[in-house]
Amino acid sequence: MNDMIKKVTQLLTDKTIDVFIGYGKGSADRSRAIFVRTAEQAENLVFSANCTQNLAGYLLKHEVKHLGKLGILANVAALRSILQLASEFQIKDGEVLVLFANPDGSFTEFLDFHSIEGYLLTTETGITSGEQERIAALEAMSVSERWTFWNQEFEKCIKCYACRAACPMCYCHRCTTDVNQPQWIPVASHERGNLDYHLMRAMHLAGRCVNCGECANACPMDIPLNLLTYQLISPIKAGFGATAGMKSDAVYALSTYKPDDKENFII
Amino acid sequence: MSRIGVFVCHCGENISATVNCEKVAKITGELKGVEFSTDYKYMCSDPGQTLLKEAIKEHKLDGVVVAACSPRMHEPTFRKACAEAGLNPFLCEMSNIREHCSWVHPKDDLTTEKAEDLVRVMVEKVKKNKALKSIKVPVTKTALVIGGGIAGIQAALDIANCGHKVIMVEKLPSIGGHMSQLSETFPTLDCSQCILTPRMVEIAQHPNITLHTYSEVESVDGFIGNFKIKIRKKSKSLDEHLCTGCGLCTTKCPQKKIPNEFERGLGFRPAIYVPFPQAVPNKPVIDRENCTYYIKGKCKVCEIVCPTKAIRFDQEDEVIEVEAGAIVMATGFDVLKSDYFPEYGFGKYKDVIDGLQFERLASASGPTQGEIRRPSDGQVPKKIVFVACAGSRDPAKGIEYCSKICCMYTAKHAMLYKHKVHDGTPYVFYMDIRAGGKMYEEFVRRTIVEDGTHYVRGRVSTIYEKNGKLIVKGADTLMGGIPIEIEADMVVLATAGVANKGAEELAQTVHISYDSYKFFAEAHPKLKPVETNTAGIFLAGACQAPKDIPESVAAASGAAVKVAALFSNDELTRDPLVAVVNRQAAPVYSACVGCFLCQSVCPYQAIEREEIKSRSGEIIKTLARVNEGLCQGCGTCVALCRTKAIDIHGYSNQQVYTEIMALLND
Amino acid sequence: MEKELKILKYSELSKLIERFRSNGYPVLAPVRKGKVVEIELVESLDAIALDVLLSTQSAKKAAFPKVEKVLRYTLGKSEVQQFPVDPEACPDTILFGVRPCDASGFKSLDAIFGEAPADQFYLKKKEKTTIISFSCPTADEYCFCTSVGGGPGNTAGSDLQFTGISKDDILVEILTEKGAKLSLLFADLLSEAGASIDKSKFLADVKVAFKVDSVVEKTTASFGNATLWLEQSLRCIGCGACAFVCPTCACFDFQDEQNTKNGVRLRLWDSCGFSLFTLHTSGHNPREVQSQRWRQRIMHKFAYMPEQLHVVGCEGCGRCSRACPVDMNIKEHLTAISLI
Amino acid sequence: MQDFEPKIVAFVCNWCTYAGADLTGTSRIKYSANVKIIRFPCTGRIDFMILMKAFENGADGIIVSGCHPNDCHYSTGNFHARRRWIVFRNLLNFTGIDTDRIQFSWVSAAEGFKWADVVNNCTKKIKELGPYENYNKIAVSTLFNEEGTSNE
Repeated sequence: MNDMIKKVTQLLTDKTIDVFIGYGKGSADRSRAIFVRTAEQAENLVFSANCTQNLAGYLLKHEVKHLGKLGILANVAALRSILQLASEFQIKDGEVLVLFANPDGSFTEFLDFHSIEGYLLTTETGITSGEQERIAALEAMSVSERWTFWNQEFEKCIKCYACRAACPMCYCHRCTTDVNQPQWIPVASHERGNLDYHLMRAMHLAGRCVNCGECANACPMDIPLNLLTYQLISPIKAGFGATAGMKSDAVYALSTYKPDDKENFII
Repeated sequence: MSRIGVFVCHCGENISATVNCEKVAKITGELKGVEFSTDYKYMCSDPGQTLLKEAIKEHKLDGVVVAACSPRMHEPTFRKACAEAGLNPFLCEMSNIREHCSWVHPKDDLTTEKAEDLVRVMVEKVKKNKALKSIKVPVTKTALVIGGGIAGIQAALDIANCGHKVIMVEKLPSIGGHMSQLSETFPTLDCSQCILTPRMVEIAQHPNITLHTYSEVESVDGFIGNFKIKIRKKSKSLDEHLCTGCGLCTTKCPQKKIPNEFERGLGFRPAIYVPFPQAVPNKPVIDRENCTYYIKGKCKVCEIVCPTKAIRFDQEDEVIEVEAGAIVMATGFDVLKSDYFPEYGFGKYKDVIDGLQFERLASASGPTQGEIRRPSDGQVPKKIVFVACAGSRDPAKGIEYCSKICCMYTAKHAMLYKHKVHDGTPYVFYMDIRAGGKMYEEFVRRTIVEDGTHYVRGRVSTIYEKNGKLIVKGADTLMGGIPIEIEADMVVLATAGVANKGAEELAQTVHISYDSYKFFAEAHPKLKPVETNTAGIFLAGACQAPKDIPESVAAASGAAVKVAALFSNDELTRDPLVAVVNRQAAPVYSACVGCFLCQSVCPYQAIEREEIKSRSGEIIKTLARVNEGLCQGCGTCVALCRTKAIDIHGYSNQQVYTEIMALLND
Repeated sequence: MEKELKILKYSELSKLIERFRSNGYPVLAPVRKGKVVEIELVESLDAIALDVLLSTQSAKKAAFPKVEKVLRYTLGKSEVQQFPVDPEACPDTILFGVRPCDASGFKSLDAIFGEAPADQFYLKKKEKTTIISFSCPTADEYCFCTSVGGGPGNTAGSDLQFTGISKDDILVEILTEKGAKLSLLFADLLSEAGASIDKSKFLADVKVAFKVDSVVEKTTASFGNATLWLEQSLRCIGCGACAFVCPTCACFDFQDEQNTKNGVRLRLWDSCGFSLFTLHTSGHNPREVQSQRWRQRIMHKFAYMPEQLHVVGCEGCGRCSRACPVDMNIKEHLTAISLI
Repeated sequence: MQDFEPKIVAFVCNWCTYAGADLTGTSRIKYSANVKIIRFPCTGRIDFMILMKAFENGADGIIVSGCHPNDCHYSTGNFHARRRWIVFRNLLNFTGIDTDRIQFSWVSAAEGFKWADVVNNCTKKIKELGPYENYNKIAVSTLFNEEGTSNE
């Protein structure tokens, strides 16, 4: 940890960056994002097993951007978020200094997107086996059982949009939910409004989701929203050869096609 | 509140036989916002249209629904009628109650109810329609023709003769293309040079045509009517104004042993050279890669001998910028590299040549002055084998498609050979003879019957040299596949026609699409064969697919007509049913977040980047913008846009949403 | 009325629910749903989660549901016909097993919705709701009710309050007329309680973190302190989780949902944390950035409400902190403000 | 369920399927009146949300149809649409929405007979499946009842 504090202090002193987004101690057993701008604040940096939040979303937050040149402590999900955001022209190469926390506690500095891309090829980026099992269990159900399952989950939804706010890829200034001519997605948090919202969001993240799980973690009602987008990861990879957040200049899977894309349902 | 008029057509009895038209008019007349509704025997007839126009005026209608036949039939008719009555034509919609209702359902209540549903959908849609104006795009009446082969020449002359300016860009030192290399042309055996060279001269002399040879297109920006093109004029090391084309330099150049590209390596040329005697422009260029001065820093013989002091060793490439309203792609084709076929020994045996080399041998201006002589020892070959489909129709090793021209030129080659070597024996190995074309089949027949060419249906498996002869092994499939072995003096491979080298890069530079073979893609294989998917860019000749001369010329004239039509007005008028990106006041500017995921879905490169800048020039936001000149209105970007920042006129989000609601809520 | 104290056996609790149900009262109570605890209609005691610290959402939905129909209409050829929803058309309901902070949270809502023009949809539902709260035997580090004038045994807002005083016995406090009326349904199950019972012995210990008067004073003075709000809210991501779980947040939105023929007007929860909340049609947003929205949230609860409604808009339940995806801990922030 | 007349809405492209349906008409081939067409310029235009809107406005079945691959008037709109449907169908299936109620097809301007077949087969299938009860329970129209939405 001291290495980290030293490194960040150095970066701040020599003005390489103006602010470093890292983890600090949070309430109870939680960690939280902190925005380090002075050597003194750097002393508050911590890194431990509970530091799992994907901090990349902050890179696009208006007030954070205005603090100056940004540095960030990234986990694998954050690295992928950065590349995906780059492919969508939201972050430019060299704009953000990226420190990566290695599993052994040491830190790697990534100087450009290319080195991030290289690193990601060597590391595990998929969803966990637990998540795979949950998806498999759902897939094993009948269609109407799945309907019931999701209906019960969505019933809990209060449309607080924490999932959207926490998602690094939900950076649109105007979400489809905010469009009212026509009102595609009902504002109301009734069954239809909730179903529409979550289907819409999952579709808009299909091929863009970097499986950081922030949506599900953020949900105060504990809805396993991540499964919706996670479930689409393997068909998109298998069908179109695309995985989100692996290349800074990737073409979005749903913005392109192959003349021989395979399907078995169009007659 | 809307004031919509509903007009239900009986179409004689075509509709009214199964749909109760009076009832449809009555029921839909009760809909909110419907001011007037009626039914009539023939809405498209003169009195029908008059009824429509008068109702618009009398009831001050602000929207019209005509329930009749398919809009694909009469939408223009009724929109025009509305416009004549002073109503914006885009406030008129049609309900298809004939093709989609009366003709496909029996006479019963369900059919009439469906007709009511279809009308209701359009009533609700029309409420969300907007008055639209046609899009006007100014047009620069200059055409850029890329490529100076027969297709480019034809297109350029046709356009220039319509009175428009043409800029022609040719990458080689002379125009003329592959046609200038040919000996005689099928099926009439005209001398290629005789029919081509006058046209080349015409290009050089035409007051409307500016010719840039030894030049390449470096970039293309802009869109239909308004392209901006950068052309790199490679240095010829020559002041073209001073040069008289006397040719003294080319005879004095000490470097004389450079394989001549024009002769397909069957002859030599100096380092300062004119590609062929009839070249246009007939002025030399220095091939810097082979010039002694550029290699060793010493020589300058050409400069010394030049009577007008026109040589410029320090001349640099020049990049010029031109504007054009349309572009014709006429970059032609190439032939498959013969090293594809090691078993045929091309490159290994001097006397295995390709078709274009045979053209040079047969050409009166070629390296042998038109006598057929083997490259190895200059002997006249007495037995010659032509191998058709060398690479074509060969998914395993070559290319899948038929190169189309080889059957004919192989027949021509056999015929020319017989005409020049009376005692010679030509063989042709072929898969099928494809001689579809005016006088083509007759021509092939003549080759076989009159000139006694031996046509063997089968593939050649291998060619090897033995005792100065080329042993050609194959099989005759018409004789039950019996093996055939011919001791030939020379072999000519009809190698496949392929996309020109660099076609892919050029397509990307000019922003047009290309197929998997790298040939440029037409907008529609049947109905838009000379258009590309990029508005304002057209195709001529073999850059699209292998074509023979008549076809290339026809396509070129077709492209020229498209250009001339585009140039027939000062402004281009386009249907306004295009996509548009939402714009708002500062500080939002637009709902667009600039992710540009829409950019790659657009088949027309119509989505551009727009930078919103502060007064001090700092970029505040980068947005997508739809170029109205390019957008064709497919709406794929609209469906993709997450913020719904893109919408499309005529099929807007509001319109389709309301249509669904109206359709399902009766 | 004078508070009455009774004793109820734990073993009789299920009978209570049975009696409520058999007398036609819908019963809303905390129900465990995986990791979250919702307030839902229940049929029996088994369904009720009495051992939880707090429900995830507050109990406000009993009178202020997340989606509420207030008007129906039909679209005729030229006229719109309206069918207003009758605010009275709601059943007498029992809110059972909620915590004192939930019950007292209704004070703020009463004040907000009671202001002229009084909101009948809320008031009628509230009027018809009888609240049986359970005092808190435990608390966690997010709880700070004692700092904002409440406490684990606070009876404000409750009609009846139950406190477990032994393995078998519950101390029942009958606090209001409404409570007394309801208790008649189970009077036979109650026995007299000795005057000597010290309820406080059975309550959680919730430390006072700050002086609420100081927070009110400093908040009121800090409107222009942009740095304060920015520093506190840098990690805030602008979701509405805090507002939607809050027992006192009362902001709402109206939305019409309609097709080409019919429509309804719905009242829905809204949150000042959303950027959309103050977005003008022109594109101008008076609260342009998240720090301003955070300021609004705190100012509303600790400056505007005390000033205008004479009530602090916070019960110290800590739900917002628990629900916050980015660990915005309100107790910590308020403590910091009190120390300015 | 004998007299159940399903509501089926067809979203089709202007250039192929709409024209194909026109040909069905000009050829006087009969098909079921349950299906009603909404015209789009291209299948590429058909937002996935449009399908959700159809179900929630009471559709029992949906047909989505456009040009065969390589036949798109805009050359690639149907290819993009196909990818979209591959993904969306996956998502619908995963969330328990009955994809048997959505028929995707390629119907060219020459396939008048095919259009009639698509419509008739789809209608038959939806009649067998019956009304879309699950979705109907949350349909827009449920709001317009006297009681309507859950006031809880």
